[in-house]
Amino acid sequence: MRKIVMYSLGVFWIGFLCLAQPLFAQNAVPDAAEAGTVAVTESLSSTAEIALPVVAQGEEAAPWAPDTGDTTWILVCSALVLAMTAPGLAMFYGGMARKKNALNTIFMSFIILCLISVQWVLWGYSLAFGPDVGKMVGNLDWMFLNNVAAAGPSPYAGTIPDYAFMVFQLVFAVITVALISGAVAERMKLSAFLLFAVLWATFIYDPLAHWVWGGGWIGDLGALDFAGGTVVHISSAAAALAGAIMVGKRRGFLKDYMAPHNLPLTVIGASLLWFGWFGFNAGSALSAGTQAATAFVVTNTAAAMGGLSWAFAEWMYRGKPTALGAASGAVAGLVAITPAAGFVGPMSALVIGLGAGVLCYMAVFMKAKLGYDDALDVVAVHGVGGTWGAIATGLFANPVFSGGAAGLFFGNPGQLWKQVVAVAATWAFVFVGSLIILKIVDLIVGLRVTEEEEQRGLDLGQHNETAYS
Amino acid sequence: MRKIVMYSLGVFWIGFLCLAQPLFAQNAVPDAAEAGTVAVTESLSSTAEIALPVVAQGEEAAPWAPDTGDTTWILVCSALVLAMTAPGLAMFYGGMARKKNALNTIFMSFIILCLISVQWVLWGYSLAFGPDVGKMVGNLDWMFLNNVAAAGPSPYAGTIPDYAFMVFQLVFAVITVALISGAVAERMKLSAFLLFAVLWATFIYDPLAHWVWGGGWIGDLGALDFAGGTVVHISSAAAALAGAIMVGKRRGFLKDYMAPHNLPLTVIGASLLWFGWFGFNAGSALSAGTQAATAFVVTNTAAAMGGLSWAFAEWMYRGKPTALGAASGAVAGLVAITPAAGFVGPMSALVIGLGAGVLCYMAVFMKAKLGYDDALDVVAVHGVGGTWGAIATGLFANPVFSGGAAGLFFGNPGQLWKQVVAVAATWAFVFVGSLIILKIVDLIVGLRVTEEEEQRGLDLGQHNETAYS
Amino acid sequence: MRKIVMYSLGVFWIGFLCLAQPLFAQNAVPDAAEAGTVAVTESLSSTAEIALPVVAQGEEAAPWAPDTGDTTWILVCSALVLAMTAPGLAMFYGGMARKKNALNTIFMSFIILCLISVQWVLWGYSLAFGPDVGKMVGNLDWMFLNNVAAAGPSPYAGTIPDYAFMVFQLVFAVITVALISGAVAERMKLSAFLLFAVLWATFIYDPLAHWVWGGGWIGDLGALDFAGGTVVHISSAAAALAGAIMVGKRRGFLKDYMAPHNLPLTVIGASLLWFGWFGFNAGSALSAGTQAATAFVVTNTAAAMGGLSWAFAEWMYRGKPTALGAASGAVAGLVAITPAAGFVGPMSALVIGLGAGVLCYMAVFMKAKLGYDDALDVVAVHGVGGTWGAIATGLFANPVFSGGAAGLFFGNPGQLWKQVVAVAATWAFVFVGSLIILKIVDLIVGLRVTEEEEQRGLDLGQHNETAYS
Amino acid sequence: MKLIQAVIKPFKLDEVKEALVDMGIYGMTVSEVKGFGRQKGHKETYRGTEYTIEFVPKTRLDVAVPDDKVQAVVDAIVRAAKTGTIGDGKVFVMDLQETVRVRTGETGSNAL
Amino acid sequence: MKLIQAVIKPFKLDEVKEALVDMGIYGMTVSEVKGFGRQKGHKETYRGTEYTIEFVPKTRLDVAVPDDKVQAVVDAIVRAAKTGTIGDGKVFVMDLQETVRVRTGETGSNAL
Amino acid sequence: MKLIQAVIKPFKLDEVKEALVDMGIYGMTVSEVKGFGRQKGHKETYRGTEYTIEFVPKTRLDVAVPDDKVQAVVDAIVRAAKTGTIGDGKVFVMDLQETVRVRTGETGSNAL
Ligand SMILES: Nc1ncnc2c1ncn2[C@@H]1O[C@H](COP(=O)(O)OP(=O)(O)O)[C@@H](O)[C@H]1O
Ligand SMILES: Nc1ncnc2c1ncn2[C@@H]1O[C@H](COP(=O)(O)OP(=O)(O)O)[C@@H](O)[C@H]1O
Ligand SMILES: Nc1ncnc2c1ncn2[C@@H]1O[C@H](COP(=O)(O)OP(=O)(O)O)[C@@H](O)[C@H]1O
Repeated sequence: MRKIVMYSLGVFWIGFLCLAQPLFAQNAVPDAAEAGTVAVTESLSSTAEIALPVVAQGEEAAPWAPDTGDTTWILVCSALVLAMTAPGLAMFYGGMARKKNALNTIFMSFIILCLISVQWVLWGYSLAFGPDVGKMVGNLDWMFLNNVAAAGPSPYAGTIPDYAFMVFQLVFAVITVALISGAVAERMKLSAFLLFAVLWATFIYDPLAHWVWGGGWIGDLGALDFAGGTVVHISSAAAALAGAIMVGKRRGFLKDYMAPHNLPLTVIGASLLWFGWFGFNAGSALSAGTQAATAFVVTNTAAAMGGLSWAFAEWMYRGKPTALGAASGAVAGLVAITPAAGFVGPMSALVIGLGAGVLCYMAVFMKAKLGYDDALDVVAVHGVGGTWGAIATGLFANPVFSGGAAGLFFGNPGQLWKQVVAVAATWAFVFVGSLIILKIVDLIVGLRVTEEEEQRGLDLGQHNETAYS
Repeated sequence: MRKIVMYSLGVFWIGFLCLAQPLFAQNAVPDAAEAGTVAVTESLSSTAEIALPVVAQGEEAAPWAPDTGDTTWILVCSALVLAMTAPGLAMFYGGMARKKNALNTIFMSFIILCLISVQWVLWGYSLAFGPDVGKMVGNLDWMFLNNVAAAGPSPYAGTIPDYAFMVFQLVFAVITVALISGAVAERMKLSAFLLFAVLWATFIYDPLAHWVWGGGWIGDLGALDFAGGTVVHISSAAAALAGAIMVGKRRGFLKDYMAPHNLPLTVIGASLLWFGWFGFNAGSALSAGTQAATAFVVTNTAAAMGGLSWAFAEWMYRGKPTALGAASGAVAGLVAITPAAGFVGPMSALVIGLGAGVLCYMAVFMKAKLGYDDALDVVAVHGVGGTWGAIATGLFANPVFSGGAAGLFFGNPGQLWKQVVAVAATWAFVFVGSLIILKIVDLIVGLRVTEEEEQRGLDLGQHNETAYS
Repeated sequence: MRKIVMYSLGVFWIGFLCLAQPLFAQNAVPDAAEAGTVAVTESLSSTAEIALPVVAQGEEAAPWAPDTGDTTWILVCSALVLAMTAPGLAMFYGGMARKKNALNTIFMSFIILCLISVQWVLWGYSLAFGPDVGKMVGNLDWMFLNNVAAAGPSPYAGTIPDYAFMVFQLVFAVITVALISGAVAERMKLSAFLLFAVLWATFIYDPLAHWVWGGGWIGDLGALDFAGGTVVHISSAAAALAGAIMVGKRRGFLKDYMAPHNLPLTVIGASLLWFGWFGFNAGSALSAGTQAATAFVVTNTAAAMGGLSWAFAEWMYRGKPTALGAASGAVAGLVAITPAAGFVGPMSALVIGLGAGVLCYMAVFMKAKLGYDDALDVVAVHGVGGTWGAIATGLFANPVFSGGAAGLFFGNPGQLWKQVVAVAATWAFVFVGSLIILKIVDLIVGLRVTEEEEQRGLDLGQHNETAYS
Repeated sequence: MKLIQAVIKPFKLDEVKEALVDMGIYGMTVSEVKGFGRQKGHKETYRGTEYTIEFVPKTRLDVAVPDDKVQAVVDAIVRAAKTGTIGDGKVFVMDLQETVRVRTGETGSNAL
Repeated sequence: MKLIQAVIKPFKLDEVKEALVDMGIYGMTVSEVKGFGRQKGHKETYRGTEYTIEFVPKTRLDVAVPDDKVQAVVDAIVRAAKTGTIGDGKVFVMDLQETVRVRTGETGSNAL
Repeated sequence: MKLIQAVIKPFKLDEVKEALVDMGIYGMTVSEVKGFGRQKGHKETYRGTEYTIEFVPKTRLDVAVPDDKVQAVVDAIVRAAKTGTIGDGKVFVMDLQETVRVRTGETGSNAL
């Protein structure tokens, strides 16, 4: 038995090796072509308004060289955003789980980081950012990173290498999927979540990212989403809602004692999210200039105000502010500022953070009333916070900071409408799409662990491990 | 009741929204003015010796563009310094607290990050770095970040955006206040600490930062403080001493078992402090050049030597080195090198770190002798370490590394005197000022939790939460 | 007694201060010489093929200025790699230890960071990168960082300050030594490990780094090692194997329950290793260009694939994937991609990661069979993973990405042979050298704690502390 | 008076507690223990080494009651703690010679 | 011999221990338990859901003593553990039929 | 029936357990306790303040056995738990009036 498994692993691996050969052979072709000449720029011309201009092809065809400052910036920001998923989100969620499910909850973020990292280089990036098909999705020309120039500039950001842009987008896809795990924590089967993750990334996230940033219809519409309010936060929340409904309530929901097992872990996780979010928002400027600095400042301001406002709301309403509340409020503020980061000033960021803290605090009471069990409050924080942020972008966008785009309060009421359309389309598309995918997954592997396993905890049930010994 | 609170939150929030309107309207005016022309440079001319030259206004008024390398550097350093407070300091302090106070101790760092982030953009930055008033404080011209150019260079560092410099200074203000919480941990009321924090930041930190870096009298005097030995460390320690005295000893001080509840957390926190301190010290070069590299190297060297020297002192004196000792020693080394970072070489850094480890180790015995209860040893580590560092800067400053400034050992005995003046002035001003503020806070809300609450722990008492379930 | 110790500390410290004086006086001389003229470049001419060209000395001797983007990149990468040791490795290892040894295990990484940081600036850097002696080792010209130009470019990387290159190499030396501690954890005496560390760094690591990167014979041979597959990973594993054998098995090995005491800590540590590894691999490009971006991408890809492949191997073979497995697999993938990072494309990285996960998973069963007690599996992960990575570099090196070097699959079978020579030489040299050093240490202080102490745990025995109270 | 010591499955604690409260028993003491019996533990594998956990987490409940209530309390515990599967636990009854309420100094059944 | 089992407030452990040491009792065993009684627990609120913690942390002290010391020890414990507020705890006395000191094999009162 | 309560050194648990299993005892309950006795604790120093830990970690084993096995079980525990050094622990024997197996409701010796 043991031998057989070993052999099969060996064969599968040698098989992949052989299969992979043509891939990197292929890969070599376009890369070997003169760097600096990007074959796909034509098909991307329609996205010109969001893409920075491709560097001018100098006379005498001097080889293109990236801006070292911008390249450093985007690579560092990519690392920061990666750290948001693991350890950031892993700790934030893991601390909120009960002890018997702590490791499984942490594992979810970690394995999603692995899984989507691979999905993205194989086909995800191509679907999201590859040559446009009908404003709906990218085609498969960039599959396996074919036609992505290792030594050339990104068609989306001309001062940095194509690979840097690709990996910066990769970490966004990763965290979006990982966020969903919070809603279905403590009862969903690992196999089901992994299958769901691949399908969801492919059929929901990749097209959605294309709609907004890859040359699709939402970008064309002129809706503003600086760093992913719709693409990342609303979409993960809509999927989370679908997941919470389809997977069902945890045994003992609203009855048993389900307090977070390790709140220090959660607060530290929230701090790391805050830290990484600078990469998320300020990195989305795709260049280390004044817009990055502004995005950095408003990100910090909204996070701080969000933390204060949730904590003070608790203080007024319950008598005492909690650590979990302050941490959640900061995350809510970060979520809300995400779509607005490059477009608004710091005083608007205060209002956005204030609103996020209060609204999301009120939203956590929703689940008890409506009866769905969103275990770690993905809908309340990312759904409500993301929606508020997207709307607020339509209110507060200020040409002084955005370099053009304006919201309602700066004389452009039309923007608000575009924001509402983008928000509504995202909620609808993702919620319905997620339900369908979950139904399919349920039929194939079943969504939920057995009742006995739920009771013993998923750490033992899914992994045969205990978090603490 | 519940409804009322909700309504009042709503109203308060809409109110703020309306109030805030004029703020960002105002905000727009100077920003809209030609970037690159900074109205306030004139009033800052007196600070010219510490400010990098404002970029020359090119012919044909080409719009100013920041150096992408320097901008990346300062933004990354800002994120690093932010991570020092949370999660760094939160973990370092939280692990040293007893289990029943762990979450409250962590919460303090986190909420101070929120609070001072807001205070700084509202008025703190203006008081510290705004146009000088009598060498004592900045005026309120930059309140709400008015007259701070989103798209223009910083008057203090001409190659980076004004907002980048502002946020880099913000994270310094944050950590200074957060440090104080260690002295009063495990017994001070949250409301009292928050009120204290706002007053202290406004009336102590902001003026002090102005004295040293914002064009005030200490900077004029020529005292050297590269990254905040006086402004950050001595000042937080002087406030900590005042706090420990005014708030009083913990029940059972020197009698009960008060061992750190989670030393791994503390060592990890110290490691993150070390990591973030590169932003603190090397970032203070305000540019990614040779001085930043030197500051980086001496920071690492002093931290390492500090860790070794404390651990070896314990080994000699107690028979065994402790993990808490090594971690504390590294922090002591980091504190001591802070004022010297851009001015000394690596061999001097070894001596500075060695001294810091030994002196601070001896200093932790002080509190038992003198009878004040500085719970997490802020005075011993930041006070003694900071004072030693400021003096050492006057001894070891070396023109080869500083590009000019020299200390006693490099032929300039006068520097030592200036350092002593700066140190003494800081201790005196901050200690007395902190006592006054604490007295006021005591009268308004009372400094200390009830004895019963102290016994049950502040996690339950102040937050109704337990760290671990 | 107490007084005496205090006095002796004082004397020792003042003594060092006096001794150190000439050092920084000396130090001043070359630095004061015109920056930009590096006296040692001549003796380094033999390493020209690995060193970037020193910037041209412009007419009119304009003072050399570093590239701000590259400098930022290398300083940030240095901080990232430092964070790999502490907190990264400290947490990864600490979580795997039993509770009674948790703090000691964490302490090892932390104190090694302190110790080797000092060793490196005193003589380590000079031995590794100083002027070549017979292709075997650097001479002592750069001892105490003499002749290392604070204000000039690195002879190894002309766009960044000399100090930046030095400190980037420092953090590599640190982590290599720290890695070894995993094999001897839970039973080796602290004093023995510290003595071993200094000797090993001096007599094994420094020469080895010279062989590969400092102008020595392995570099001359043309073997490829982008970021340290042989220098860091194989070498630490060979030392680990020697250590596990010499120190002997833990009491109760393969009999007692020795489950990791805190797996969340371990997974978080692995995540921080992943985060820091971007600095390790992409930083090794020594410039923020397209090679750095490629190295970043393949690092992430191999880590992700390694995590998946270990987890899936467990799933197939044991029925359930574990969190420890996924974390270990990601680390294995990171190890394997290290020597290849700048030379291969992302599809090859998938294969490398896949192989690493499966091979290292199989390798952890080795120790039970062969009977040595490599407590935290340094040999299985770093030895097997590093060897596989070095071989794989000889298979998959692709001129499209490497800008020249090619492996077997890209038409250069000779490369594979060179890789095998480098691997074999490293294993042999390090294993034998480590045995000798361990024997010497055993004679001087003894390698192992008493049986009683091992039973009570090293936290109490070596530090008189308990991790959790 | 008797001291009733019951070793039960942890997740049954709430039900047992409620059953006792329903009969008017308002005092008890609970501790976390590990049980060894017919019910076997589980196996855990870490990096190729397999461990058998022989001890199962259990909860112990101590209730002191006057003699006339012993049978009823034992029955209530058994009823509430029963799942019918291996590992449901045991109830032990011991003689209690004296009880004192610390707060008031009352002794005997009054102290319960 | 008797086995005295006292459930007390955790922060009183030191005082009780000292009272016993003062009377010449040098052996005891302590465990952490959770008590349920007149003293009520507290409430915790997490994100809008409120939980009642019914169990209060208590400390249990087991002391085996020869018959002639029982009354004095019980009195000492009661005196030291008393705060006069609800939740001060209980002292239970049980008959002990045999005691063995593992190290020497001594039995009876000599083993205490 | 008797209830045997043994306080032993934690690392001896496995040996004691095996000795009991060898004699055909398949049920027991284990808890972590802290002991105070002749064996002294250790000192810890944190940043200059020294603490004495008076309590030593111990393990308590509860085994209920029929009367005829008491002596053999006590002997087995003493033999297996003995190291001959201070702190080896104590074995206490108490009378057990009733035992009930929760799963089946069996009582008396059958329930053991
Ligand atoms: N002889 C005994 N002495 C003390 N505790 C026992 C004894 N036998 C069983 N126990 C306790 O009761 C628990 C349940 O017993 P077990 O044999 O698993 O199931 P069952 O009671 O259903 O036969 C055990 O885990 C153990 O804690
Ligand atoms: N009948 C009982 N059996 C076992 N333990 C009890 C019993 N009654 C009380 N206790 C223990 O004594 C503790 C104190 O009892 P409580 O009723 O709160 O206060 P008081 O003794 O002051 O009336 C409880 O928390 C519980 O641990
Ligand atoms: N009178 C007692 N009552 C309850 N437990 C006791 C008593 N005496 C000793 N113990 C327990 O037995 C353990 C061992 O006792 P100790 O005096 O240290 O060693 P020894 O039994 O070898 O004399 C103690 O740690 C304590 O837990």
